[in-house]
Amino acid sequence: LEEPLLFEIGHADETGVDLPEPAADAANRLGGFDRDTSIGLKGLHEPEAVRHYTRLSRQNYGIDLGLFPLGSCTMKHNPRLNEKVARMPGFADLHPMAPQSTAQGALQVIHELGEWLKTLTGMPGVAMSPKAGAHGELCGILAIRAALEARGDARKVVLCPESAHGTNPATAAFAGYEVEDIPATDEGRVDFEALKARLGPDIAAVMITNPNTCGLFERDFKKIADAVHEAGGFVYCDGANFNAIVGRVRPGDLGVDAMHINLHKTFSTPHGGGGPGSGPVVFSDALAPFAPLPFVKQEDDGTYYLVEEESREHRGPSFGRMTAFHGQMGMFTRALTYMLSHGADGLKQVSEDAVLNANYVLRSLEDLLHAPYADSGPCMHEALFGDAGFENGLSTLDLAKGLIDEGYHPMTVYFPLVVHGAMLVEPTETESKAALDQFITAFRSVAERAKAGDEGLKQAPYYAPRRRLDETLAARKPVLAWTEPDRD
Amino acid sequence: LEEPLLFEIGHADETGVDLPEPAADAANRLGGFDRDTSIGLKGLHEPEAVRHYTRLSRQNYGIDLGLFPLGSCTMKHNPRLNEKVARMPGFADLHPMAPQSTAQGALQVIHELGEWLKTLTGMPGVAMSPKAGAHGELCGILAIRAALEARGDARKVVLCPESAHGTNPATAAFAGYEVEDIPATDEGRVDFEALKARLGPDIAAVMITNPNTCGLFERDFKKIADAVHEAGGFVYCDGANFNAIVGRVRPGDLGVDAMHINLHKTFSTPHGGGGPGSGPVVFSDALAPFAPLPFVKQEDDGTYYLVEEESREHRGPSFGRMTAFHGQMGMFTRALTYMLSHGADGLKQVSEDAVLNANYVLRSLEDLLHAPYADSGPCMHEALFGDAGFENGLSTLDLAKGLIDEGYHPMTVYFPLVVHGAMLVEPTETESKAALDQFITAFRSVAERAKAGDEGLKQAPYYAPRRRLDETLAARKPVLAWTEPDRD
Amino acid sequence: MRYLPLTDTDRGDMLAKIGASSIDDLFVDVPQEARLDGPIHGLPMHASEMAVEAHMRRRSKKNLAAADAPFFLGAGAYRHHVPASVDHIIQRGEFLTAYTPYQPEIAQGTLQMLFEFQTQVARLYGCEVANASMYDGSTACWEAILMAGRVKKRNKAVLSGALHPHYTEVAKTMAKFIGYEIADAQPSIQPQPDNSGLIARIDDETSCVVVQYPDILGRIPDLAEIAEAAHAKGALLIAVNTEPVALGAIKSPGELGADIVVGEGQSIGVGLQFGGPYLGLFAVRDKKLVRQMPGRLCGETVDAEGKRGFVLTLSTREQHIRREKATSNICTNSGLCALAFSVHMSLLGEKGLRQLAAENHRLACLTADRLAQVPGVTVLNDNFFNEFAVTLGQDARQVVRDLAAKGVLAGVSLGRLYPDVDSLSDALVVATTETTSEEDIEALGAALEEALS
Amino acid sequence: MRYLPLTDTDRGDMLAKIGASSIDDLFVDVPQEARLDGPIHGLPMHASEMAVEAHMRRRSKKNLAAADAPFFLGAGAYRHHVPASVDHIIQRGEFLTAYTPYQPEIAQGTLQMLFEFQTQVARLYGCEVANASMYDGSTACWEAILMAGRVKKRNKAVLSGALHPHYTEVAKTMAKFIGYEIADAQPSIQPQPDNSGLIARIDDETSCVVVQYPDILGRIPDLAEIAEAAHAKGALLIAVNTEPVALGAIKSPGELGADIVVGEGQSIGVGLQFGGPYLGLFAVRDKKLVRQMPGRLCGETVDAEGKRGFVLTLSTREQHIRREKATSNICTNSGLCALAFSVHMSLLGEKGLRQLAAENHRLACLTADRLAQVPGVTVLNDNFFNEFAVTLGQDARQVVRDLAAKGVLAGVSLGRLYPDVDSLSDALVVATTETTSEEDIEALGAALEEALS
Repeated sequence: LEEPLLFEIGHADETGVDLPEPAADAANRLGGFDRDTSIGLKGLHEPEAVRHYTRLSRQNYGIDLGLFPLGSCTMKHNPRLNEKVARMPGFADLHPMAPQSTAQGALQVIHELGEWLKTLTGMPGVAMSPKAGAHGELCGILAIRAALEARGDARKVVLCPESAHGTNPATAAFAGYEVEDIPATDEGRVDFEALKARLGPDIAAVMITNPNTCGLFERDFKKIADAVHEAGGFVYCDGANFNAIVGRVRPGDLGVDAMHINLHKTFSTPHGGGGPGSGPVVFSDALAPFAPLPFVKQEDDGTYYLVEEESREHRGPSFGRMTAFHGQMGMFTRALTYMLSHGADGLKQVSEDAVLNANYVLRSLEDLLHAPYADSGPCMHEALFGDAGFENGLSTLDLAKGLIDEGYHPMTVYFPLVVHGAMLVEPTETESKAALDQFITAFRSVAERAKAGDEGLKQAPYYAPRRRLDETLAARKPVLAWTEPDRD
Repeated sequence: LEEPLLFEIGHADETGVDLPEPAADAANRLGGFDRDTSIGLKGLHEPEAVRHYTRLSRQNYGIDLGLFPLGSCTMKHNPRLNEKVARMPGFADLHPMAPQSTAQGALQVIHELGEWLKTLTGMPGVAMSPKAGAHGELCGILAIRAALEARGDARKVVLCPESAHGTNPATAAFAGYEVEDIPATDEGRVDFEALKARLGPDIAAVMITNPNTCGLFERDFKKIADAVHEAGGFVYCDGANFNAIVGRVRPGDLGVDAMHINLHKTFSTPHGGGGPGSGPVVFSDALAPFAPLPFVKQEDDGTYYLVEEESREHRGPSFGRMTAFHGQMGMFTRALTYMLSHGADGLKQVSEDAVLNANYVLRSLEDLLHAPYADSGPCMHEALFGDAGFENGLSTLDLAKGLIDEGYHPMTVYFPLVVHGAMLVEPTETESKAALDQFITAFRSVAERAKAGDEGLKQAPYYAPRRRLDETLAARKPVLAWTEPDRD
Repeated sequence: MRYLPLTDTDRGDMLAKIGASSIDDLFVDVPQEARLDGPIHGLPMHASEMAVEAHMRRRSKKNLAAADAPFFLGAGAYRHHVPASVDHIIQRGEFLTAYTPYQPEIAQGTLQMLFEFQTQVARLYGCEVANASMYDGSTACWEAILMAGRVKKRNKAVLSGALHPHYTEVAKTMAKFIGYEIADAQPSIQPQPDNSGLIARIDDETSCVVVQYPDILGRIPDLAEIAEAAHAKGALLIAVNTEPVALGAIKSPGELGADIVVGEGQSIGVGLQFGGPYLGLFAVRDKKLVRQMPGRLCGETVDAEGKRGFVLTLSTREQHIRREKATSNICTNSGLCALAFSVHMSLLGEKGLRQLAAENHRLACLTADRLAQVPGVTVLNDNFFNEFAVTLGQDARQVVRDLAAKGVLAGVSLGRLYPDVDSLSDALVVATTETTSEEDIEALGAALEEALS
Repeated sequence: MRYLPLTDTDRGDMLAKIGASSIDDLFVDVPQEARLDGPIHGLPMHASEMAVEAHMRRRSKKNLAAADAPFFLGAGAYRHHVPASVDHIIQRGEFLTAYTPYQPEIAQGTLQMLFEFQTQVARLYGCEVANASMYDGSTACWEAILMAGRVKKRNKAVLSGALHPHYTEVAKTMAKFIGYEIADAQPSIQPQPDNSGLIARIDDETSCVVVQYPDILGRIPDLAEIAEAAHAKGALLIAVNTEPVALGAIKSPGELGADIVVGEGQSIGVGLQFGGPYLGLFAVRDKKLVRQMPGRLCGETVDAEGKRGFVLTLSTREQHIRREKATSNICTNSGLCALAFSVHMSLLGEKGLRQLAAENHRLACLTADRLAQVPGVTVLNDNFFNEFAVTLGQDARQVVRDLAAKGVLAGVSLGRLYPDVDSLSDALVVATTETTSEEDIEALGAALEEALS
């Protein structure tokens, strides 16, 4: 059964909530702005709504259904305890401007999570308010810019590797910087010598992802950081892949000045079909004073205090506010729950198992698929392959769609850009060996078809709720909202 | 992907909970009964468990996915507020033997629900402890037996119509009665004259479902009740179909002495794949004193008091205890929530819409399918059809399986026994007209195939998680538990 | 009204299709005097979700939730920590809103789960076959007694005095109407269960002996000895287990010779819920008895393409086929509770159940030691799992009430369970689980010291 | 460890397959001095679910939940009743654990929902196109200012003084690094918003005028007047709405001439959550502006068999394609919150939203009337929806704290929002919703009477 749109099944004058009918003649104080036209919304009764959304949900794939090997996205299991905790009334039913005396437990959670992040990263400062990873990147770059401006240093360029997430250059541009590429070596890492040669008084910062998007640890990271610092710049580490090293390596020991942490990647808050994320940023001593408002301080008497704009005496040289209120509290409670569950020993096991699983996938497929950096050392949390050897014009996209027919969500495709037809596979630590073996078998079968030039793959998927969708049509003639069909 | 058994994927020495390892040498006080053999259980880590059960769930059909027209089962929408309320800590985390001073709210809910049931049925007494409909039937019959014995009357026979639910005769037998059939008229109702002729000093009770399982209201119910009373017997009404008349007709006005109410049918508590149910019983004045222990009384000071065995002074001639503790509290909270949501006006609308929907189905199919009682007046909450006119040996079962391929759960089949190839369709009031129209179209299409003798139907379903299952094999060589496969 | 999707326009169109002029026309078969004109008098009208939720929340707040007090109640219902994922799964609409799996092609989720559940229960109890659950432990116990009568063609059940008194009451209530003799007894307040007394009551008319394991006072009876005696008289041994967690620490009833094992499964996954819905467990040691079992059974088979699948089977025992000749009148089982049990048990696994049992026992030992230090308190048991009896030297019911007023939920008094038996009135049954903290234990000890001083 | 399915045996087998002798071998590229030997010092070890839940529950209990007090806080975040079915649906694993729908064939659930969401938001705001959500209202507001700059090629935004101060702060923080001029102002404590003052500040350099509707003091500004003035200067009008429920009662910004409408969607479905995650709404009146919009867009298309389907589209605006030339650096949206919004809005429908709005307004009128009776209190507003400002004649921050200590959550003081502005220090913003009871109103009135006497 196909599921119609809610606007096709909803009722213009029915509702799924029971509220009193407004008194028709009640005086109002709307100042004459009373709405006098239809909004055009449709209503569903509860049975209709539950069924509509339940049916829609079944057209989705999620971690709960199977392995979800999207590289760089870290689709790990989302523990259900996290969901339960986030719904405790003291967290869920608390207003952001509640008097601070009535929100001590919430402020404590923010503080406690910040302390965990600082300890896990070995960094002295933290900003909790960024709403997502890209917002965290912006937070880090703005802190760098504020620190540079505070010393009167008007540097204009940020360096990013070609393999960077698109958010890195976009963020730098959003913060008013020019962006230049850093070249990579043949083995998939930043070219230290080339980078060093580019350093100079115009370089505000370098943004490096570590482990990088080829799934490799940047061996020279500390040397790079030292060189950047030497040249008066700052080191931004994209922490999207922190899950590969959490509990085993502290970025602070590598010379990082700022790093965002995706709570929805490393710390298991749900992805929810594209958000919400949460992107706290840890800072070095040099940047910590410039962290954004608001932030939580613990007072000497043990109480917690939210430093907002008002607190001129406390705020210091903060670069200002990035968002209303104080950050993604609903994600903080989930992430802290996850951290407490794993503890220091568990988080170490998390990164070890994530890396082990990825290497297992790498070594189970490298005989069949081109693995450009297979000789560059062990991979970290994700394994990278290219499309070399595919016959008959079959592409990475075809392989991905073929995997759908095997019952899997595909890996990340065509990223990073440095590898032709890239396929980035991140199994995460929450997959069992049995699940990996089953996935590898399926993957091999589809890869063999791609190498054999099986034309059938070009039309895959066959067994999904939809066949391939016409993205060109969608972009050429955008239909972005439902409209009433024309009457005959 | 096929989902293996948990015993095939689970781990003998891993667990999905984190508990302390027991100290190996701890002294214990188990008296030498320490377990020294393996239990044979398997454990799943949380990600494995969530995925296992999520995948299993997707092989099920539920009301949330579509119309579920099982006649006599009343598969109506299960409101989500009910689930939320049942999980409030004061209900969910309360011990049944909690001191009564610490459980006043719970006792009040039991009392309040009982008052609703009494008012809705127009009956003066209620027993809340029966665990399900069949248990409620037993409660009613035992009360009748206790009342008869109290007056020294050793009647031995209970009369049931042929169209009765199987539980009726089974219950009467379980309570030590002989069971005799009551014949039906051609129009599908109890034959009053025949019944009256059979009444006499050996008849303890008649058990009549009203509306009956042919979906018809027993017009003569009051006359029957008067005649039974005249003859010194009691009238048990099977309340499984109370949803057809709730809020519009009070069984107490029809002369009923006892009637159970399926909270999971009329009052929307979830069916849960086969339970738990809940079967409170309402009583006439004649039977109320014999109701089972325990029950809740409200004291003059407004407090609530649970009358258990201890309360010799209060218990009166109660026939005794039917279950440990006090009944299906988790279903009481849900049912009361539902009743409060609908109120007196909403419940009346419930029965009206249930009857309207069933008549709409009846009149939309009667031209195509044999509807044996189509001329017996309007149906109530369910519409009954027979298999007359199917060609090529096609059966009701084939039609049912064909409906599966159309995306529906089939109706009840081969019940009641009085109609050949019976198909009992109960749409319930929580289906929209659009949903009914879609269902009717699908039903007509399959019915037309059955009448045309389409052999393809014999192998249906084709598009379900499983094709037809071999029930004979299952019964002939029962495999009722998993065992380790033999090693080669 | 939020749960009723028909609009007034729909209603009009449908009446037209039906050929009725009004809804009243559809109720024409109801005698006029029984038809009500308007909504039933004396009940409120419909209310918003917000209003109903507030109403029920007020009721809920008038109860003292176990989490909010030092808590030591057991006696047939135990408070255990249930992982959050259990509740997540039982709220999947496909489980929550499914019916009994009569159409197996689209009910494999429920069926496979039931098959796994049966396997878990059978193994836990040391049996070959378990059914797909019953209402609760007390009704499962009565069904077992009935079954023993069918198997042995005898009509007398001998009940241990240390069987949960509610279970005894249920059996007596049901038996009296069908002429089944229930030979019950009162519990002996002794460190060990009175096995010899029980054995002496078995005779050649006895269909079954019913023994709780561990018993109502938390003592662990020697089932093997009783099994031998029962079998010698041609009777079955029915073991009753109200705390399945115990079987992570002690031998299974099956391996000790019990023929039928029934239990209350509430401890695993289901929660307290003020007494219901709970989960009746029912297993037989020897699968030859399966055709006399009550309740639903799920069995393995294959589909038309040869794929493994599951169906309800052996339904010729059941009421919808056999009517008055059925083995039981049961129609529903406790499916959703069985799912909760099975999910929780899957998360525990063998290792987790054993750890859980060890932790329960450890805390019970700590509690017994602490209470033994309270002047006036005597710990009765020689052995126990997570529950034991103490005597207080005064009316335990009143002590429980007094402690409740101070926010301590001290246990279940035997005076509440056995109101007629004065000799039991100073005894209290105290249970601990993994949810009991050492602070709770100290709070109980201190409160008892104050109350008894 | 309960979330880690590998067993030690698995780990050994996998290392063997990899050809590594230990896990350490896989971390060989990490410089030795950065590798830690054991677990990170200073953090606890892993803990059971029960222990973690207890830890977090203790934290939760240290907060005063809104349900447990008379509650009148608003100022950009509103407490509404959310139907239970909303939370049920967002917990469906297929929604909860899905990723951004980059593989549309197996993500139609999320995509169709987003398409429906876009339609709902566009209609609510009187616009042609809405995007698939942003982080929150404040960041959506800044994205709108940036967009206006792209559209108009101007770099000066004129902000109403009655824009939420957090939103103003965000714009100022972001703007200062890229040389975008933000002309802000302070709110006028007057019964009506200062439209003429705002209009006077618009000049030929102005890319956009940003006006909150209703504003931070709950007043409803005449957007049409401002739109006309802005358009006359070649500037766009950006309307900011922090209470979407208001639009069930008052005209939409789009029909009054706003070019971009942004909002905070938290009121519908999402809940308070101490400030996040929330839901940024973003719509443009004229679809010709769509290619300058930030954020994700979901569009309708067909699949290879001609069936209707949905995809993310126009992604050439986005960072993963355009990198430093993207319209925004945003990567995630607020998908799960958008789902909650869309489900709740579907349940409301046109009728429910209007009833909800009417009920909110009714209670706000009652509250204003009650507070007007309190000696010392002056109700400022001539008009309002569900929120209005009062002056207390003394420091409102302190009054709020004093009332909190008595368990009454009285509102948001302007002193907290505008710490620098002494002239605002005696003002308080009071919000009511359908969750406000008449007892709550009386409790607030009485508490204020006591505090101000």
